[in-house]
Amino acid sequence: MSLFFLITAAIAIGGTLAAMTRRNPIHCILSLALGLVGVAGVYLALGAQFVGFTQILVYVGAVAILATFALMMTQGHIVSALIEPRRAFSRSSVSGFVTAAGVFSVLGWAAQSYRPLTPSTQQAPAAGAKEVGVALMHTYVLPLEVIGVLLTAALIGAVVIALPSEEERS
Amino acid sequence: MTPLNLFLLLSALLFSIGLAGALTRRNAILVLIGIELMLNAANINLIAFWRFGPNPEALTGVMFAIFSISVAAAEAAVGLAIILAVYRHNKTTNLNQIDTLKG
Amino acid sequence: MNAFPWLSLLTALPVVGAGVVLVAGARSDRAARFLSVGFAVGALCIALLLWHGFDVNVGGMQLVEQHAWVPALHIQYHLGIDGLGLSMLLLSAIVTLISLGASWKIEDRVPLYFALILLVEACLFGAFTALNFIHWFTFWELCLIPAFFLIKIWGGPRRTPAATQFLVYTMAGSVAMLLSFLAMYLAANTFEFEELATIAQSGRLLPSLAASSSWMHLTPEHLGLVIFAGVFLGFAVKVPVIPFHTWLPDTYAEAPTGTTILLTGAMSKMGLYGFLRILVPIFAPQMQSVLTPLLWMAVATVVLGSLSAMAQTDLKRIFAYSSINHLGYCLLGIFAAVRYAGSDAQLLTQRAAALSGTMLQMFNHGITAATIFWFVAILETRSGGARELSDFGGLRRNAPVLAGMMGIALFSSLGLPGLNGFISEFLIFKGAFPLATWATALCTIGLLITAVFILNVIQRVFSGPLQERHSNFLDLSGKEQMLLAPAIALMFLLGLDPQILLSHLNATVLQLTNTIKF
Amino acid sequence: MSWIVHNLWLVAALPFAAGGVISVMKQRQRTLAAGLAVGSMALSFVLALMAFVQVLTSHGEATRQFSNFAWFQFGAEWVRLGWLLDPLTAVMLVMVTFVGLLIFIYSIGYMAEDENFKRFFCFLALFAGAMLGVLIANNLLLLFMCWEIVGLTSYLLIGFWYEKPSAAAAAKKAFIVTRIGDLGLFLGMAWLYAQTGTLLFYDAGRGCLEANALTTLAMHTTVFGLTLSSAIGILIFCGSAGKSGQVPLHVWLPDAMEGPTPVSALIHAATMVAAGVFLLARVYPLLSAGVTHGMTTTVALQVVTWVGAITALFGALVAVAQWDIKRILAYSTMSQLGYMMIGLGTGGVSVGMFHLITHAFFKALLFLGAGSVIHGCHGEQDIRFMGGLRKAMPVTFAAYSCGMLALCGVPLFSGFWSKDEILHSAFVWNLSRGPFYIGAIGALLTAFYMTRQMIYVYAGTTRLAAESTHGEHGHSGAHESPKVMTVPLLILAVPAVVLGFFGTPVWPWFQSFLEGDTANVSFGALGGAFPLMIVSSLIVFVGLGLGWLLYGRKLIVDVGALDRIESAQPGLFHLLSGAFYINELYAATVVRFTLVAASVSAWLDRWIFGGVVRAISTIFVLFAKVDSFADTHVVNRGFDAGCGSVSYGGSFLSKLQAGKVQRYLKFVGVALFVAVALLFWGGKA
Repeated sequence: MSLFFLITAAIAIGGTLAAMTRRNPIHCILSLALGLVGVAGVYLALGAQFVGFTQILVYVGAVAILATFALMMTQGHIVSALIEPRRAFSRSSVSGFVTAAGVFSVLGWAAQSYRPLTPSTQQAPAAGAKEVGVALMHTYVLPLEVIGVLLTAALIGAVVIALPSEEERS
Repeated sequence: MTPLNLFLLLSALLFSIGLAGALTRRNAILVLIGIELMLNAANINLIAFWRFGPNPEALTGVMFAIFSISVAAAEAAVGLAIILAVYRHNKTTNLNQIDTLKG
Repeated sequence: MNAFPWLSLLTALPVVGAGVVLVAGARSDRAARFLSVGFAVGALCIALLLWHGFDVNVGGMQLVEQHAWVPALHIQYHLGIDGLGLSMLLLSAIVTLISLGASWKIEDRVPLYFALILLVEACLFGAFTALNFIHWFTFWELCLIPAFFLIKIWGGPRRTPAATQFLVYTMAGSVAMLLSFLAMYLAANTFEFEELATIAQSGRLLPSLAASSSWMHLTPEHLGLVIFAGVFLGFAVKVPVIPFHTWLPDTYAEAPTGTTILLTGAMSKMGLYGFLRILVPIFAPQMQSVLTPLLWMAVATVVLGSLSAMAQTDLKRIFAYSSINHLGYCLLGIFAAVRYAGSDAQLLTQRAAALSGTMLQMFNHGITAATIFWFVAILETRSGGARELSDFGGLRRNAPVLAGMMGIALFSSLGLPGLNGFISEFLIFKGAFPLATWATALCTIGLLITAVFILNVIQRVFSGPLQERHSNFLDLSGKEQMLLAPAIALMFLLGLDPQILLSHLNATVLQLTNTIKF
Repeated sequence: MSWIVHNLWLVAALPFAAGGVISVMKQRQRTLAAGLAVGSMALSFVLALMAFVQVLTSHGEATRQFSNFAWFQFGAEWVRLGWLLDPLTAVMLVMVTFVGLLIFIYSIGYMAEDENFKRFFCFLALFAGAMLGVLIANNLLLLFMCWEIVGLTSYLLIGFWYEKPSAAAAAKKAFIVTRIGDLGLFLGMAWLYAQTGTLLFYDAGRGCLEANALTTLAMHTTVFGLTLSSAIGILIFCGSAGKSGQVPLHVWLPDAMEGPTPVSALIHAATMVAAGVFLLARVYPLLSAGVTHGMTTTVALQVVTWVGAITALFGALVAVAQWDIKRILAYSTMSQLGYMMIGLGTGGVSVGMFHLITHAFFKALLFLGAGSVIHGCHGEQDIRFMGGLRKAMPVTFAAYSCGMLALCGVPLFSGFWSKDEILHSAFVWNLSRGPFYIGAIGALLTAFYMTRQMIYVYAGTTRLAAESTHGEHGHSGAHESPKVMTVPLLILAVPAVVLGFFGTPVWPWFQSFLEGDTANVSFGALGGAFPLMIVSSLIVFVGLGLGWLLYGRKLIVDVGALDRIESAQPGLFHLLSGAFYINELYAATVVRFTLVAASVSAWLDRWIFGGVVRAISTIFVLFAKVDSFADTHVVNRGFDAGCGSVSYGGSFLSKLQAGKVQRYLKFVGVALFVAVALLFWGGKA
């Protein structure tokens, strides 16, 4: 139980909590970026360097920025509109929180009571860029190609969807 | 409490936070972010099980996580694009006012 | 073995016709009518061609086409005709034309109607040529479907229950028959009519039946009877034999008259055809062992059929019962023919007379009944749908030609010498009298009652003072006379020179008389 | 074989062809139609004469010639038809064609005003063809076919005035009643065919009327101890009883007078009704098979004799009390046909046939005379409205008187000789004198009712004008008929008077001709028959005198006056005028029975056969009902509740489907919660 883990876990929890509770969406996104960095730290703590850095690259570097842009492109010009009204105890948010708490209770219960059948005795294996690269180019070459296609399709799809339609342009 | 349990617990917490956000926020972008969080929590599980699992040499969990992240990225891109389109149509991203899925 | 597939061609032609009529008739009803008549005439031409090319000296099957269909179950595509099949083909072709003629005035969904009629014709051709049970049964059942829709869509006010009754009743009979044939298949491992007949005549059918389906510890004889009863039921409903006839009056009365023509002219012959093609060669011993009830049924069919006809007031119902009555004579002929075993010359002669008469009667009744219903259709359209006897009276004044021509058809049905009905009835009675004396004597009551109700129809419709509302009743137009004349001429032709038909039937009759062995 | 035997079929075919051609002609081609019919009949007459000469000039075996041909086959056998020329055929041919020709000519005048003139001649020609077919047939089947067509044309002609409901009903009745008899004939034919294997009468030793077949038939006995030949003979007699109006199948004949009078003359007096007698004469070898030297008779012949006797008496009795001029003649015809049957049964073919021939001429004459009277009285048929016609219609009166005297059997007239011969053979019949006494009474009655009719119609003054409202045409008084009608009457009067001389006991030419012998004049024969002749003459004169006594002494003046018998014996008179209420009896029994049977059958159909089907379907419906009950109250309770909750749940769920994405997500969350909880604790347990 390393200190590193504790710190990163705390950052992740704190960041995400803030991301989900702040009323200003800009703040939310920034907090999210922080929380995701924490998650990346957790990956590192688990010995999955490549995944950790990918996490930072993809989420912090891309998704968070993307979200920001989206936010600004939608309601960026009316700052007040961005601020959600304070209504912490409205019926739907209470039920949302209760659901989430329920889910957490069962998941947490499950997580803490899990006992692996064969306790791991090995050292953490290396999962650096080299190992991952070799695996990607050998065992997982087909999924890689597929995911490449998927990403391309997503890219094109996103562009197409986001494009203004004919009448809007004219 | 083995380390694995701790990671799982963390994952469960992050998942629940993401879920709570996705359930309570009104802004579509934030809901999307909540969902991304839930995906991240799942990824933590994948990595943790890889790390403490019986056969870590196979890199299965890592690979799964990588692909998951890729898919999540794609999803985020498309999702945000959809939000843009919806906004352009409805002039709002408030989910309370968007109910075209009504059955 | 497989020469040019005339029979397949004949069966396929109306199917193609139905398709063409549906497609091409979508634009114009007129086109649908003429196209369907064109295809029916084509079928008739092929039938006449077959008639011409038929070798009258061969008793067995001709123009055989045989291909494996489902080899694992010994199901074959097996076609062929003998004299009986040939005469039925010709009859179906003629009756279809009459039916089309009588349906000319149908206005609702014309292409569909005419296409369905052609489909019925195709099924009839199929059923009258098939020599494998499954193949035959397919057409036998398939026939019901277009008929059902014809009744259901174009029928009278009570068409829905009538159509349902028709379908369910005949289906029930068919199911019994199917079960029986499955049992025989288990025993004999074949669905071929000819093979089954050979096996049955050599006496091997019952033992193998008992071996293959020992049901409820029945003796082979009883088991044979049960199997026979199943097949009998299927045909008895179709003919129909009293008391399995209750579907018929409602159906005939409610069906559009063109369809009634098909039902009585051709489809009722399927049942009798089954009697001759299947029951007599395969089940003669079983028939003989229950002959007394069977003869009673024949007598009941003849006598009660005619008496019930007398009690009716609706023209279509009268002739529906009259059909029952006339087909009853065929039953009498068939049952009498299987009464005695043996093959001495005297017996063979009587049997041949009864069976010749039966086959001739099938053909004659088809022509006559179809023509009569055609006239009923004419009366119906001219009087605005009236069919009750009391709706008419004195029509002869306005429509002497109609009265004359319909009179000829009616007298043909009555069995007047010189017209077609007489010879067949005479042959049946001639053959049946020495074989089943009392039943035949009782059946003469039917001849009398038939005269009573037919004369009653003539009197009520054509004689007496002309009713006010028919003062504008039109006589047959020249065109109608031209159309009806061939049917009337056929009645005279067959009445004066039955040898035309009998020459083609004779070899078949001879063969059939020799197959009745025990 | 001579030309005429080969082409005998032409005799029948010519009128048939004429009828066929006329049937497709236009309604207004009246002259052509009549010309065709008369022409064909004339040709047939010539052919018949040729045939007659042929028979007359041949001897022995050659008097019977036939020509057979194959018609159709069944199994290994062929049905063969043929025609036959023998003395019986020849004499009948001549009679039918001659009488027919005269009646055809007469009809031209009688039907002149009818709008369906053409159709009348079409039917007449068809009838003549069929009747001649009956005569020439050498096959019972062919005979039966023509016989039926005769019945059909009779039906058509009786119902010729189809707009009169009574005519249509009478036509139907005639057809049906004769058909009842025909069914017996039909069965007899089937039986004969089955027994002998042929229906050809003569076929060079193989025919069914030839020795081989007859010996077999006479040897075997069947039900009631009848020989086969008798049983078949009786069945065949059923047919002839129907056609010849014998009791109990006579009811159609009086009603048949609804037809035009020439029809009555041709069909219901001269030819068709005689066909029954002819048929018996034709199959006489069968009827008498087994008779040895005339010592015994057969059952069939006894039946024929007794039925004939009853009919003879019945017809004569009923004729006494009729008012309709044609009905009197109709019952008279019945009665005379009964005589023929007696003659046939007791004395053989020649006796019956002789009366048939003489009767044909004088009865045709009487009917045509009656037709002339009706024509002259503008359609009036009731003799009470006639009277005094002797002066108005002298020609008719003269001819009619000849016929009347012949019918009564006044000595030297043709009827005398033939009737006397019947009475003679009945007298010497060895089984019973019954038929003779009946015949004698009948003869008395015949003379009586004919006198009554003559006096009513011709004597006194006319009562036609007295009832001017009745005369439909509005003419006053009667008038003589045109030449086209009276000439045939006069022609017919000749044979009515003289024909009898061809068959007197002194010179029995006719009888020998029929039997193929040559006749010799022998006055010795007269000695045996003479006493009986005296007796029968006396009987006739008593009858005539009785008639004159009752009706002639004091002439009838008043139209409404009661008949003399009616005033004396009203009950008897009504019984007779109602024809012993046989019609009513039949209506109450046979007809009612048939109608009841029909409704029973319809009832059976509806309630028993249909009922079984309905019961079966009801059982299924019942099962369905039970099932549905269980459904409603057991399953459905739950099911309804289930349905309710489903529908509630549906509405609930549809509320959930509010289009709010987050709400959906919330469900997923809850579902996750539940699933994990279940998985977890479920796995634990």
